[in-house]
Amino acid sequence: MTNSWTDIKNTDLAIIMGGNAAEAHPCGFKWVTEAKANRGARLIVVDPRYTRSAAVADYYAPIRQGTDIAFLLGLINWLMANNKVQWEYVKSFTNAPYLVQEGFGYQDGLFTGYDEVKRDYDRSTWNYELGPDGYVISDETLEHPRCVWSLLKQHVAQYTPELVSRITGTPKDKFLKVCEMVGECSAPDKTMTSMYALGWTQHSKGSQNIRTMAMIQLILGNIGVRGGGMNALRGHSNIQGLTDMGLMSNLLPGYLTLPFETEPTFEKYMSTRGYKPLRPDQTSYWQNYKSFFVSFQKSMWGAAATAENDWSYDWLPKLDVAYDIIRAFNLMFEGKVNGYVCQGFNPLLAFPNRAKCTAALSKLKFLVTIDPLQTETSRFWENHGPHNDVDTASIQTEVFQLPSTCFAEDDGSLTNSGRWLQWHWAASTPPGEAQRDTWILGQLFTRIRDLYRQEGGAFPDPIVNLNWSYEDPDYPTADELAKEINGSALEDLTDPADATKVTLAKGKQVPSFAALRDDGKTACGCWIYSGCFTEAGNQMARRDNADPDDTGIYSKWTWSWPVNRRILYNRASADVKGDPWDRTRKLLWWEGSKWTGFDVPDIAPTAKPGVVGPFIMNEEGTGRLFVRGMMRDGPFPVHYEPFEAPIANLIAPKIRGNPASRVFKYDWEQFGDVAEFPYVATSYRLTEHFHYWTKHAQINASLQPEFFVEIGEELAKEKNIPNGSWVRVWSKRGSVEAVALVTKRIRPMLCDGKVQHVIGMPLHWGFIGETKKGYGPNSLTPVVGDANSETPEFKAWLVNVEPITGPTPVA
Amino acid sequence: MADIADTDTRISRRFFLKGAGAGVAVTSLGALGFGGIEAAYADSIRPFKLLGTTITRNTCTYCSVACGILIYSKGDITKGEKAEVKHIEGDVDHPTNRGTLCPKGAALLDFVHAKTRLEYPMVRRPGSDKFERVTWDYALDRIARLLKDDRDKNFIEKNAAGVTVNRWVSSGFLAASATTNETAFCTFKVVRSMGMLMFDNQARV
Amino acid sequence: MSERYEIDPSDEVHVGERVTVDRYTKAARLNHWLTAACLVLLAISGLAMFHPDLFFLSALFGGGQNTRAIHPWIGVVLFFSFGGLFLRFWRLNLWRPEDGTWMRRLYDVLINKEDNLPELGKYNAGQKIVFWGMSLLILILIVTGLAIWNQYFSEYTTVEQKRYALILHSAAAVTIICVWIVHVYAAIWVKGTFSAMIQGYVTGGWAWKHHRKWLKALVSGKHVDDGKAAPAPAPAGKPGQAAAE
Amino acid sequence: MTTFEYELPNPQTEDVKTVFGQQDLIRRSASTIEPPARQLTPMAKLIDVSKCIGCKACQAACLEWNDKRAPVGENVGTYTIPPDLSPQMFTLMRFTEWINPETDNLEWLIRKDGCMHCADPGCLKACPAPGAIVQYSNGIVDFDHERCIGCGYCVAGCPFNIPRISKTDHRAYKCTLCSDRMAIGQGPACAKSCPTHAIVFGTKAEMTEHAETRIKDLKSRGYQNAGLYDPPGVGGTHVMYVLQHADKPEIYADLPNNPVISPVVNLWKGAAKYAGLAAMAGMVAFGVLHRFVEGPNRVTPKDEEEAKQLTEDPRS
Repeated sequence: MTNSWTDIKNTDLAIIMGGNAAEAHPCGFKWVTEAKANRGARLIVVDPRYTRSAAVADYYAPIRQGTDIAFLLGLINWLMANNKVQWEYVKSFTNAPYLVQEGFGYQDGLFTGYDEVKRDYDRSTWNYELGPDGYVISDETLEHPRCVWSLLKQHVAQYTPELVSRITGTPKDKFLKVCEMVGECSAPDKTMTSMYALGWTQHSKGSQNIRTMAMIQLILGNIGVRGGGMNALRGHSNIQGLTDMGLMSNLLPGYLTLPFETEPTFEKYMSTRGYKPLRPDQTSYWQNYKSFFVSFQKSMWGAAATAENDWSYDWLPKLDVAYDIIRAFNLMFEGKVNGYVCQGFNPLLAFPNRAKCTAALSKLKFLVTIDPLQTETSRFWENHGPHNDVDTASIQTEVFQLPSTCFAEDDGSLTNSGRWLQWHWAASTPPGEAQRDTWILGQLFTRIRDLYRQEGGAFPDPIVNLNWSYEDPDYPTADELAKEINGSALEDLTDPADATKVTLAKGKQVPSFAALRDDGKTACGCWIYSGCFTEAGNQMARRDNADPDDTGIYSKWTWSWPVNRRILYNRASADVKGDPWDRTRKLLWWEGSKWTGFDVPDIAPTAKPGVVGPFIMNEEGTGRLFVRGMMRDGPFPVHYEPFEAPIANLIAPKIRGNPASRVFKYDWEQFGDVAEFPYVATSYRLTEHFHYWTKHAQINASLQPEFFVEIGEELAKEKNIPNGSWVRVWSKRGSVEAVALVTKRIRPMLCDGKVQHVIGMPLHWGFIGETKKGYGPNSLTPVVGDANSETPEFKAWLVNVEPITGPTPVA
Repeated sequence: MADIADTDTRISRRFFLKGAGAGVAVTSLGALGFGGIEAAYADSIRPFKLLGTTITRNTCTYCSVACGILIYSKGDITKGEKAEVKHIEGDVDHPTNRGTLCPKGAALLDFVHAKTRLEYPMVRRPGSDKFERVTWDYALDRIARLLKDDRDKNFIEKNAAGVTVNRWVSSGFLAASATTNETAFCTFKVVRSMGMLMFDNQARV
Repeated sequence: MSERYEIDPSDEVHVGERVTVDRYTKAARLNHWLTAACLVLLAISGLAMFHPDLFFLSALFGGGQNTRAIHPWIGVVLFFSFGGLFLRFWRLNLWRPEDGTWMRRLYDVLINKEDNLPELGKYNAGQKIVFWGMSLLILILIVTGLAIWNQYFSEYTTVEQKRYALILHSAAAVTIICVWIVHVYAAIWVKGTFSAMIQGYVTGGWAWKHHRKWLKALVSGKHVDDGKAAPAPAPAGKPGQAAAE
Repeated sequence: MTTFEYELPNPQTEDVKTVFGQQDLIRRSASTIEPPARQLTPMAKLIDVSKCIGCKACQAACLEWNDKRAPVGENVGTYTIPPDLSPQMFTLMRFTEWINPETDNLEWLIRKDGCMHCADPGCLKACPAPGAIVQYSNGIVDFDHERCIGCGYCVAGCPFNIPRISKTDHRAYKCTLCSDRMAIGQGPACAKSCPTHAIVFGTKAEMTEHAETRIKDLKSRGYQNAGLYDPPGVGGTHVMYVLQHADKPEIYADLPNNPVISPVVNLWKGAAKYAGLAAMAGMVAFGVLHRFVEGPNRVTPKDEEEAKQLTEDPRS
């Protein structure tokens, strides 16, 4: 989220597309209800299904899953054509005026530089035209044919309401109604908030789905303002935190990136991370990359990381390819993985193509699960009849199931979608011999380290030298770790202007990342979290819920990254001169000599208006309508059909799926087509359950006990499927049996002249827990990820359906 | 840090007295002690079940709205007592959820006390059809050995071109996303120091 | 007598210094008293649930829960028990011409002027009305009772049906209690009646006075034990024998 | 922090004060009671159906707070789960997919069903067990399970079909309006949990006022027939609904249009109760009177003689 849950109360229009906030985030959704009740705000829901969010919406428009980009590009086209643009914002705060270099082009669904064999682009032409001073050339009139605005206008022109309707199945009048409602928010004093979740990410073009709406929000001037923003609802309680902390195959903490093997030296690594400003006097905050990186290396390896050994740069593993979960399970499937540890995760139900997952896990030598609960993954080898039909005896995997504590038995911080780090305290004794994760990891690490110390082995240096100075090495505490994440001075830090003046004594916690150094005098586990546990104490445990002027900021409630800033890009809440766009919703303003307001300024406090652009994490200082070479699949979004789609791509009929998505050969062969699988399926959560967890909780099991699929009345009639009867739904990859819930909430759509029926499949059932045994959508879904993030395409695939007399009896 | 009263400057002490009308003589149940509950209450009103429990502030473990919750336990672990969770309810002082909870949060108690909670380390031997209980020492020693052996055997110090890469890609680690940031950092250090690249969390999905 | 009056084969006149007439077999009496006990228990437990002022009666059953639980079961017993009585007695309770006459002279009945009444068979019209009234009311009570027997049958009726069942059940219960009061009072009023249901026989005079046609039919039908015939292989425990002097 | 309107406090665990109790009863089933010395402010729960997202948090909170667990059943083609109220499930979201004939738009009507806490409670009227159902002057209609005899009369008495009798302990159950929480100055668990504040709790006057603002908002969004459901037929209720289509409550899973205590129940618990006693007493009185006036009917020695003669008649 760029904003926070509580900020949603400030909005004039909430658009829920690619998510179902009422159902998946009811307590956050309350702020939509509040905005409606107190501000007269409106709510739009665009979804293939009439969801619980739609039930309380002012306007609902159906859409065929996987066509959001066409819808949104059509919306941009409409906004541009109807002058629904926040012009001052677009001209000053976005890259609309910048010229793109000659040679860049787009045709028939592809940008310049495409290599069909590699399914990848040479992205060198996707760049600005720079002047001799190294700064980007800009045309403030927005009339230059190669300026971003002109290119965008040209790019979206083909997405007319008629074409949008043909692709998306959204009736034209409904599409236009949404355009009008959204268009009103181009007024500087009107804001729209975009609320999305996995309905956008779980597509082979998930990142571009989000980007397209971000572009709309820039055009409407809705980024950085109260009641605006791009708000990823996010799923798990600390999915934000684990990502911030760099627990991803390609990341280091704080969105530093793991080196590739093409960056063999620290110098080479830093050479592409200079982030030189592209505008005069612009702040480009990533220029501090080296301070963050060196401080991180010091927190990892302490005294062993020195200037001489390039801060132990060699001790970081170097990537050859991305080791995302799709590749990991493909390697496992190919027998190339021996051991796997699942620390509270249930891949058997969470990863696509369950049959492939089972086969992959069966090839492991050992599997370790660390979880408070039994999981299907930890019991993947156990035969549960049709619900897990495996040959137990033939599975040679050694499986460990380690009991960990749950939230009620553990201390620590969790980062919510609004980037608030909230500390919590243990209330209960763990059951049996269950242990906290830090105990389990501490025990495991010290054992491995001792083995390396005793018997040596492959490259022991990074292990035996790992900074592990906890009071009890077998059991690091949450406080110790939190302090380490915040960072501290390893030596006395002095004022750059006066070397005799100590600004921070050795051993003290740094107050923020501004104090971090690239000379090895500071250590910091995760720079963006710096400030969370300072000399003033644990900021994440703060509980002052004061909210001056009723802004919804709550700056003294716990702590948010970065530097307790609650709304990102908040400088953009004021116009070029520094006056708030909307005086009734002030956030930050220029007070003659400095920025002041309700939130921590997202700009140097004394940076004069009109000099420094508000988007200081971008070298341009502006929001990007055109992203240069930073997205694998294009600097502008393009409508691509899902890999399994019921119709051909109307703008580029020859292209299947996202042309830049990586697809493994085995998985490509497992794609089905519309002749065999005529219906489009989608997966989703229900409000009664949380993923595969609450099926273990009796109350939730009683509120939604049994696996079902949702089918519209029209398809049910056509297929002779009475409500509550049993059906079989199958794809190229598997088959499931379910109760059919026949509903008016799913209606067929007309796409390119063909009637499209949607089949909805909730995802909460497995073979362990209090609920009845059932299946997950991953029994059916294809293995292909988003071109940028490799998030699997769970939201749009093809199936067939038939009535059956009842479930296959369990032998 | 466990002393929540210190960090909690605005704990709600409001009572919803309005409902009783003004000037009502109130009876202190605390003064009456537990034996007095029945006497203090009207025959037809059930005893208040949270009397004498310990309140701990926590955060809902499910989604990223991160609702503030209050855990009511019998026993106080900060005093070294054995504590058991009796009830969980939304924290009205939390700015986001204002005391509300969704159906998952409102039923957190059943997650804590789920029949399928794990209590002991278990191992399933190759080909076996059951888990066997083992000690933590056995499990941890064995896992450490398995990981080290695999790393030692398959660690790649240099790639085909002779570039130092120091990576280990024959074992992988999945981190969840309901663990704390502190656990996450601890995990990060352990996993990355071993050179492991096949490392992801739920955010990927 | 042109008309042949039906008699119960087990009824028998015992000749002697003091004539006695067997009126009810031991089985019939047990059957009757079982029914009577049920009816009384039902009335008490039912009244406990009918009117708040009578709720204290539930204490007799060990509280309201027990009262509620046991009442329908007693009702079932009563239903079958009364069914037994019904099978025994229905034939002799069929309406006959003299019953109309009796009814028309009800005032004479009440003022004990029996001379003005026709000769009657085993039962008079009042008894017959009690019999048929009980039969009908018990039928109503069992049907409505099942409808409101939540423990087993709550799913089979709608709430609206339950409401009608409840009021019907209550009304029938009140009525049957009234009928029962008549029945009991009649036995108290007409001296010599109790022995019929206690010892099983009545005196000849009682039979002569109240059910002369019945007595005559027994005599003319040779249902007479004059002490001369060899002891008949009568059912064991035939009360008339033991009581014969 | 600006407090939410009608925000409910956190339960405390020490120094807990009771704010009302037995002394505040205004009705007690099958009993006559002294009017209480004071009148508590009438309280009410307002359920704004237009804000309800059908998340079932109220159901979960209700089960958790009351230490009840509903069985894990089956899906029979509806989101209404469990399929009905039960002795465990005091409240239930009832889902109706309704096509508005005026707009042809689908509306998913989700109504939280449960006890309405009628001012004139039919259950209490029907209850035969003294004190098993009580009504406080703040509007709570509560069941005292210790006194409940499980007869099910409350089921018949209720115009909303709410109470359910347990098959295991044979006692009637329904929403208590969390009387145990309210007794120490808190609000019901469902209202506390409701994520969108579709359920709010406060004085009945406040709730009525709040409903007006909600109705105004709904009318501004095109719901011309939005209105408050506080049916006068049962004297008003302490659980009220804001309905988008208040002119047709029956579309909300058969919410009664004009609920009243059934005339049959009124007859049964009114006239019939007295008439019945009178009839029985009358019968007894008649017997007693007759006994004194006419005396017993005795068999005379003459009758015995007649019988003897008859039996000795040689013709026989």
